[in-house]
Amino acid sequence: MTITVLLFASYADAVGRPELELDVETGATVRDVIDQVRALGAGDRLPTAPMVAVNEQYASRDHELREGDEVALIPPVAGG
Amino acid sequence: MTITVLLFASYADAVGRPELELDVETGATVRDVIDQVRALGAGDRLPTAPMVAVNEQYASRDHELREGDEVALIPPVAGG
Amino acid sequence: MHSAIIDTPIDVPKILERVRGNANGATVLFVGTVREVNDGRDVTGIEYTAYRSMAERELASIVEEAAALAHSNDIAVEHRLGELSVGECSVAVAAAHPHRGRAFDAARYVIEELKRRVPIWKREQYVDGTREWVPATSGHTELVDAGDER
Amino acid sequence: MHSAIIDTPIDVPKILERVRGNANGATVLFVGTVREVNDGRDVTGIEYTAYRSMAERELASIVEEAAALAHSNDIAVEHRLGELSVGECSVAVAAAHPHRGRAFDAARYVIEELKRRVPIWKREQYVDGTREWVPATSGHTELVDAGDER
Repeated sequence: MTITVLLFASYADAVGRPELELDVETGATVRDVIDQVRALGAGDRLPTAPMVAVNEQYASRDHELREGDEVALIPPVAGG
Repeated sequence: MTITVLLFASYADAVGRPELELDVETGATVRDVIDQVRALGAGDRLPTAPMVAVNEQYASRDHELREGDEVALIPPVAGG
Repeated sequence: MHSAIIDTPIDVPKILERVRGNANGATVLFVGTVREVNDGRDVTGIEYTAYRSMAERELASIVEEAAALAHSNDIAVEHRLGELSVGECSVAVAAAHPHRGRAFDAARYVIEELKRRVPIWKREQYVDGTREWVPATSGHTELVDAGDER
Repeated sequence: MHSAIIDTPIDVPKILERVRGNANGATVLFVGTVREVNDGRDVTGIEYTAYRSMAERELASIVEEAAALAHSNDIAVEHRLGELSVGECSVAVAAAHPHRGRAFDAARYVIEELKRRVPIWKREQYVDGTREWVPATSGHTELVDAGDER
């Protein structure tokens, strides 16, 4: 199934792009997406357990994904 | 010796004036001034131990007074 | 540092401007205004009076204490006296600091100590035409520290 | 209640106006501004970016939580994105309530949660022409919750 991955700030810089599509197997979790992203470009500069949001809600690494989900890897936030 | 007494807000209303001069004996304390003021007008409506300032500084009832001191009886403050 | 007891409307933007500084990342402002209802009674206005010279001295001391506490001189406070209508500003406190924790602490310290120590009194005017000192004094009640929280 | 992520300068007086009400005796405002020095480095400006749709959603949730906590709907927050110069306002929070304790609590809650949860990032521009994400990411360092206190 296809998952949209969003990258921001330093994570987008490391991977070299702000958005990508990934093919993952049915039953894949957030963890699988992180592993695939860390294999791209300088993706290994990302932490092994970044904060993640699925469809704009914070989610754990065990969160199981569905077709069309939007997975965002969230660098340490620094608003304010 | 002569002491100036300042009264404010509800205390001034109770005694009927905002300021008065009192003759007190040498060695008199804040407590003596309170007792004298409570004997005036409706002064007995004042508490027996109001907050007091001597020369613009909060003082205890045992504070010993000197000629010319300004003693203010301070109702519960309500600024803000 | 700035502290004042004034008889004219408080200029809130100016208070904020007084604590501005490029080293400060955080500014906290507290504004106290006259409420239309207090203790269930409809209020039309409040008259503030003070033991003015002592109030000025206490307010200056409080600002100095807050500055020492928060390690910042960018603290300002003004309290207004006289007749105020509902919605008008009676007090404004501003504190700025590089970091927000200190700015909050300084602003909070100033307003808490002001309410505890500064000799200012208020008399509420009610819709029914009566007036009363706040907190109300009655008979021989032992009047202790006001401690009203507004 | 009001929350917004905006691209234009924050109108602080308008934020204060949004929480005004004659039942409120206390208003607390927090303003965050760009500092000229951070971690010892001379800053000339900051670029703020966000995961905008999620940031809007999180900010709205935070304001609702603060309203429930403080029993007041008079809470407003705006965060600005884009390039800001030193001294410019990046965030403003206002909270009003009949009593000051709740107003302070609500304003503090909003800014603390915003800094903890809202997906906004900043890149500082330094006097020497370099730029860096804050906090700086380096090598394989495990990046945990920012928790920087400004």
